Formats: sequence, C-alpha cells, structure tokens
Amino acid sequence: MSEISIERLIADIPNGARIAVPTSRSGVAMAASRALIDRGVRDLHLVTIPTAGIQADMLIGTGCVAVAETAGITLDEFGQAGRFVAAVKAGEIRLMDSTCPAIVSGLQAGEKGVPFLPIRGLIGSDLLVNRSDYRVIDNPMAASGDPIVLVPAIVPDIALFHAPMADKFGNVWIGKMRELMTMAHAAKQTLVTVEQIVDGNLMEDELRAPATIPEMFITNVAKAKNGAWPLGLDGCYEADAQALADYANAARSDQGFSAYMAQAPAKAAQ
Amino acid sequence: MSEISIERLIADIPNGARIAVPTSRSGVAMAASRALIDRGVRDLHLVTIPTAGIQADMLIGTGCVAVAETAGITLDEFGQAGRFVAAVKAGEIRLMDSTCPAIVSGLQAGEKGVPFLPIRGLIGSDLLVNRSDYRVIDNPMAASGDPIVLVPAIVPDIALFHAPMADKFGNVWIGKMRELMTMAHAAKQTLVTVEQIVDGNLMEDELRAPATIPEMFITNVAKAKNGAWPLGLDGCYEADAQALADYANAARSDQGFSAYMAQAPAKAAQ
Amino acid sequence: MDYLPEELLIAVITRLLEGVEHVAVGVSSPIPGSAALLHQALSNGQARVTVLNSKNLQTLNDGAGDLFDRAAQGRIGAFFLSGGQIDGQANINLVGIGEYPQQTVRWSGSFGSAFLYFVVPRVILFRDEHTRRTMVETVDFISAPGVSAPGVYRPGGPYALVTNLGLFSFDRALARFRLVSVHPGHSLEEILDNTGFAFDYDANPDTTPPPEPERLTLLRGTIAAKIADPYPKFAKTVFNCG
Amino acid sequence: MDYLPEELLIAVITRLLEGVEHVAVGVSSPIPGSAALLHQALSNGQARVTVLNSKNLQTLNDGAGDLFDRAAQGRIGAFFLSGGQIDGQANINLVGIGEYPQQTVRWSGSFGSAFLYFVVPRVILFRDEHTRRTMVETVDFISAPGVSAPGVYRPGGPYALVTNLGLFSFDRALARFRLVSVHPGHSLEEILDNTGFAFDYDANPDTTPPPEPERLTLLRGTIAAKIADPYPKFAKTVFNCG
Repeated sequence: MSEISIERLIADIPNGARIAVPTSRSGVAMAASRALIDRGVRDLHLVTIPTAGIQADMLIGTGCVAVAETAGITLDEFGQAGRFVAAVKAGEIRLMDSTCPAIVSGLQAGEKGVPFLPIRGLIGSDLLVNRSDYRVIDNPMAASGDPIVLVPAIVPDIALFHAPMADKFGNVWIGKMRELMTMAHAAKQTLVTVEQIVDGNLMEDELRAPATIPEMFITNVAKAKNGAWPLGLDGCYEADAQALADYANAARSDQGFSAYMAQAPAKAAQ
Repeated sequence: MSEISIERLIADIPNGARIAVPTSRSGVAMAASRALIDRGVRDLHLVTIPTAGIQADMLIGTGCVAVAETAGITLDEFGQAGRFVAAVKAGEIRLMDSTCPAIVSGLQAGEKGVPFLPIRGLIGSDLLVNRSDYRVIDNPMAASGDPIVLVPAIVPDIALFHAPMADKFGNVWIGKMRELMTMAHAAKQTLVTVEQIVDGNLMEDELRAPATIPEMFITNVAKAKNGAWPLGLDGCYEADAQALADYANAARSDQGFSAYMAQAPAKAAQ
Repeated sequence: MDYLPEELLIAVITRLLEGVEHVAVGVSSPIPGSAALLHQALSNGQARVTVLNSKNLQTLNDGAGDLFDRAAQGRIGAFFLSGGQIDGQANINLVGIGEYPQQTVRWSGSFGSAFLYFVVPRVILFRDEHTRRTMVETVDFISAPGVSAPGVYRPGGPYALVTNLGLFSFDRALARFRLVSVHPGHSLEEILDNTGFAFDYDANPDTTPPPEPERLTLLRGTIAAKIADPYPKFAKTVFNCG
Repeated sequence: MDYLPEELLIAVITRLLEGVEHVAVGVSSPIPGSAALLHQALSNGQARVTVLNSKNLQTLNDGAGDLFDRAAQGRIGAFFLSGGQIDGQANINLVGIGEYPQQTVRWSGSFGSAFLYFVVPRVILFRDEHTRRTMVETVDFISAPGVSAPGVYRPGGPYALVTNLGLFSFDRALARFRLVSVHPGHSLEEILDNTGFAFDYDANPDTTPPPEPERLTLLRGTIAAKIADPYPKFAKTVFNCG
C-alpha cells in the first residue's frame, strides 16, 4: 500500500455515500473530515457507531449531510451539538433516530452478511414508531407470544476513522477500539488515517495482531499526525478541552460556526 | 482471585452441564479435561466451538458425554476420532450435528442475550432436518419470499479452555483466539487453565488489554503448565505429534483406548 | 456534618444501590458515578463499577456493543437514565419537544435508553432539575417507555426517581411514582408545585436522611480522587479535588 | 517434464481459480492449499489466500466466525469442499453412511460446508478417491445440498469436481455434472465404471493437460516451502521439501 495524502484518501467518497463514523472517544478522523468538508461533499448518509460529536456537527453545519442515523449527537461536557440541533429544527436533515445497541446490532448484521439481527428493548418507544425499516416479529423460539424487534443490516459504503498505527501492508492497529474492527468488517470500503505508519507486519506481531484489522478490510490509509484533534486518541493524546469548548461555543450560532470554520485551524500543529 | 488447583477448578462442574470447548488449535484445557475424567463427571452436553478433537474423543470414550453438539469431531491429520465414531455407532451419545457458523452464531446470540440469530445456508441440508431447535422463517426484511434459518442462543453452563496467561485479578489474555472471548461472554461460568499467572493487571497493559477477557466473565483460573498438551497452544508450544498419533492409534479400539487412558500420562512433564 | 446538595444526592443514590453487584454509569453522570464508586467502596471492592468514558473505571474492551451485551445477559444490576422530560408513567424523552422529527427543541438523542431501560433490573432515573418543564404529564417523545405491555420481554425497568427535591419509588404494576422522601430544605408543596404528573404521597412525607458522616468522609477522600478520572471538573468543583 | 499425480491435481485446481481474488482453504486440504498458493504466486501476490490452521498463511483474528463472516459478505471467491459421498446433484455427505443418527459409518461432521457451499461463488469439490463408494447416486445424508429451490439465498455453490480420474463442471440449472476432461492415464470407461451417478460427457472427452512446466517449477520451489507451514508431511512426501 503506497502512502497517500489525506486529500487523496477522501477524494473518492461519493456524494450520497452512507458513511460510518465512531464515537468521539473511539478514533474520529477529524483531519480527514475537514478535508471532506473542504472538498464540498454533499448528501452524506451519516451513521454514527453509535453516537457522534464534533465531527458530525461540523459535517452537518457545512451542509455535507442529508441523513443522520444516530443514537445521539452531543458535544458531551461541552454541551449540545449546535449545528445538529439547528439543522433538526430547520428540517435540513432527515433523522433516523435509534438507540446505541440497535445501531451496533445493525452493523454486526452487516459484518455477518445476514439481513437483520434481533434486539431486545425498543418496543413501546417512539424510536420504533419512526423507524419503518425496523420490524417486530413474534419470537419463533418462544412457546407463547414474545414480540422482538429486528433491525436491518447496516452495510456502510464507507467506514472512516482514525487509529494509532498502520503498517506498510495496510494492516491497522486499533487497540481497545473494537468497534473499528466491526466497522471495517461491515463496510464496503474502509478509509483510515493513522498517527504513524510502522515498519514490520502488525499481523505478525503477537501482541498487536489480535487488535489489528487485516489489510483485506482496509481500502486506503493516510498518515495524519494528531488526526483526531481536537478530540483525543486512546493511548496517544487527550482531547483538547479548550478547542472543544471554543467549537461548542461557536457552533451555537450560524455566524459563530461560519467564523470558526473560516478561521480555526483544520488540524493541530504537527 | 486466589490460586487453586486444576482439581478444584473443575470440582463444581455438575453432571449434565452444557459445557463449551474450543477447537483443537484454540486453547483446549486438556489437563483439566483429564481431571474431569478422573472425577467421573457424567452426562455432559458438550458444545464444540465449533469443532473438537482429542478432548471430545477422550470425554466421550470415558463415558462423560451424553450429548455432542458439534460441527465436527476429528483428530485432523491423525485420522478419525475413534471413540466418537464408536459411540455414534453404538448409539451411546445423542448427536446435535450442525455447521461451524451456526454454532458460532448460536454462541453469539448467547453473548448478546438475544433468543436467536439468523444465518444463511443450511436450507435443504439434513442438518436442518435433524435440528428441531432450528427454525426457518421468511425474512421479514425482504420484499418477496426469502427463507432464512434462525439458530437458538447457546448459553453454556460452563466454558472451559486453556490460555497463555492470567493475572492475579482473574483477567485472562487470549491472544488471537477470539472465540474464547465469545465463549466467556456467553457462558454462565467460565473456567480457565493458564500457562502462567503474571504480575500486574492485564487490563492496564495497553498491548494486552484488547485481547484480555475481563475478570467479571471469569469464574476461576488454575495454573496448568503445558495444560493443552498433547495439543499445542498458539505462541507457546506446538502440538506433540507423536503423542497425538499414539492417541489416535489407541482410540481405534475399546481396548486400545482403555490401555491408553490407564497408562498414558495425564499431562506433559512440567 | 455539613454537606453540599451534590453530596446529598450521591448519598441518596448510594442507598438505592444496596446489594447490586455491578453498577454501570453512562456519560455525563458525575453524581451517579460518584454514588456507584461509593457503593463499591462500601462493598470492600466486591461490587463492580463501569463508568463509561473513563480511562480506568471500566473494563469494556469488546466494542460499542460490550456494555449492552453485558446488560442483556443480566450482568449489569443498576444503571442511570435521565430525560429532558420524564412523565408520570416513567416514560423518558431524550429526543426533543414538539412534533417529531422537526421539533422546536432538540436534545442529543436516546443513546442506550431504549434498550437498557428494558434489561437492567434497577434503573435509577436521575434529574437534578425538578420543574414542570422536566417532570411532565406526558412526554413529547418516548425514547424509552416506563412500562411495557404484558408479554413484552422486560426484566428491567425504573426503580426510583431522584431529583433535587426528593426521592420517588416507582410501582411497575401501577405505572406510577410514589414520593418516598423530601430532601432537607424542601417541602411536599414545592414538589407538588413543580411536578407535572400525578403521584402517590403521604400527607406528611419523610425527610431524606442526610449523608452518613462516614460515607461523606469516604466520598470526599478516595471517591473524589477516583471520580476525577472521567469528571475532573466535577471533582474540582464539588470536592476541590484534582 | 515428469510430474506426480498430486502435481497434476494441483495444476487442474489452479486453473479453476483463475480470476479469483481471495481463495480460502479448509483443514486437511494440502492439494487445494498448494493450488491456492500457486494461484497467488501467478497473480504476483495480488490474490489473497487463507489457509485454515496455518500459522502464517491466514489473517483470521476475529474468532471462529471470522472466515464465515468474510464468506457471507462475498469476500471469499473460492473454497474447497469434499465428501465421504458426493452425488450427481452435487450434494455432499460429510456425516456418515446408514440411517442417521446411529449410522454404520460415521465421519467427522459437516464443518462449515452447510454454510460455505451457499455463499462462496466458486466451490470446488475435490476428492482423490473416485469410486462408486464415494461418487454415489444419492448421498445418505446431505451435509450441504448441491442446488437450492428458487427463492433460497444462494450466491454460491458447486463450480467443479476434481477427482483422481477427471475434471467435471457443474451446471447449477440442470443440477448435473459434465465431464470436462479425463486425466492422463485414465479413460472415460474407467470414469463411467467408477461413478455411481449419471453425468453428461462427450464420447471422446478431452485429456486433462499436464501441469505447465513453469508452474511446476514454481510449485516445487516457493510453493512447496510455503505449504510446509500447515502441511509439513505433505511437503516432505510430495516435494521432498522441509
């Protein structure tokens, strides 16, 4: 796998792609997302695995997103995701609200190549009422009536995330962020930014191999030092609380957000 | 978690327990199985994840097993599993024949706390005909008729396996043998033998934590040096081909098997 | 011993956790998190605590589904949920106000509520703003229902509601809250004035006991240091720790 | 160039893999494994090969379901199955002979066949014993069916049958084998005599071409060394390697 730029990495994501991204603590490809915004991608169907934060808010605020399939979009301790909230109120994005494990199960169905997985809960919620793609069946394993929800497989066109390291073969080490493995397994294409590209073969490293995504699931890798900034990356660096607070504050208004996106750096100093 | 003997580890496995064991290359607790045989356990419902070899054959040959739920029992390059074959022919065990991914999906259903998982394939096979616990439904996600099999959750009473190491808290490192994680997640109780018990906390080791089963899933751990012998343990030692060939040869007949079990050592020299 | 309002709430929640072997705590929950850690300390470390988004207070290592799989199997005894709105049937709304989807107020989303509320035996509702804005007759959007029809798989559900004003229990058969005690400094009248739903109560309700002194000491010491892992700002503000 | 029977079979199978991006090989399959590795070498390493139970010839690291999940998604282009019995409709039997379950002959079990046969586009049946004992009219137990009723999800299925006597293609619509070529040293009559099921054939069938010399060289060199990872005995016996 030859080294490519972040811009090249995201160049072929088509408008309208169903794109899966992890939670704010599980390896968000922020630098790549900024590149995607700069490219002017449109009509993304964003699937958050299972929630998201600043990344989703930025993509929504810049008009890149048509559909948000999510269990929650929040800036956590920095407050509401201002652009997400504004877009919902304005009716600018289509919502596919769900609950965390239903999204995970959908992704696992995609990983397993089955059309659905069953999941407990949800019955009686307005989430279920508003998800016409979910089904309720009578559990065929039960002796008497036992309604259970089936969620359809999620097969993202693209999985996009940031990880600590890749090797030159395209194997990607993810540490404890196991959802990245599921995402790569389920998605048609997987695009990854990494802090570093290491020598040797991660799959031959006894300690790293168990938490390494094999290259056959990886479409492309680009190096992006501090690529999750202003979010953190487990084992590498903490989130930049000041930068996140600045963003949260700016994103409260259209003007604040526009000014932020025009002025704030796309990435941390490298 | 205080250190206990192999005998103590397996002491509370009740007769009739549904016990899950891994394939011959994924950490078989051979020393613990010999202890279980010596104890004279009876009527085990053996679930192989998803196949097994010498361990299953020995347990069957010594009359410990009532039910074999399996996708295959074989001594691999050493030939047929003689005691398994003899027991089938004699009608001494009840068979629940299946196919590897159906067993894995059943275990994953157990792990996820759902009553079933769907799986492709199987339709038209005599496996399905003979598994009255499997169901065929019409895929509710499809526009037109699309039959699909549902396999019920497998929730083993006991998961029993051998791993490279545990720490003093009971966390168990499994390397690439990910099925052991699924087994521990799904089972009510998980009993583990390990090559060594290490200092420190495996969950705090950045490199080992991703492939470590957290102690909350582990009921008990006993140290068993060369505990998989005569099978191998990935990253620790190779299988003992001569010992396996000797076993395969002996297991072809009742007499050979009895003589082997009476004379052959229960464990490798430590 | 003087105590802060946060310390009272932690004490109240800790009492609700008695006997629970494994408590999990979601995001943005410093008060429940502190209570869970105090509960663990009182159990001499026997009780397990999983604090989401913490570095060291959890053992989740099997992806985004790990916590939910554990909960589905009954391995999580208690969890905390909140709501932008909570109604008298213990329905919770984490989505927004107005007609879905283009609502006039939008919150973050339902997170794991629509699942965990069904499978965790002891779900404690916690909301530190007890007003008619939050405690409503009927929620605008049901993120997760308080009760389920007969036949619906539901080993879990609401166990109690803790607010800044008082403590309520929840009767799943009646689908109705009952006021257990009023926090010191507050009154039944204040609670009635600020609650949009009907609930059962005694004319002279008990007053919530203050934090037990020895627990308060524990809380301000070892627990404060621990909760600083996921919640440094909270630990600093409330316990002046970190 | 002289060659061994095993080398011919490897050459035959390698030709069947043309264009396949990812070949997986199950347990106890040294000849298919060698063919897959030769195919990979011919693709300049572009084709991926997963050899089960090998140390270095696979990247499975997500548990016992990993291979099957990959196959279910269409990520595995070719796989090999065998059978204690194979019948004219390409049904395979890996379970035993006689009335199930208490059969008079019992084999290991169905392994992944009842799944992989459905989802892998190019399943190659391989059996090096071509007799009326193995090639039967109707199998005693269907581990995995050769064809499926309309409407059954089946992107995969039988593509060819390779035996020690010849090469057959399989027509899924007709549910019938057709003899493609007879291996050198064998005859149509021998195949007819030793086959328990009816199949299509030309009166003067082609002879299977011998291994291509340059492939044979590759096979005896780099491939022999590689296949010694999972199959040391085979590499030693056939290629005198290792």
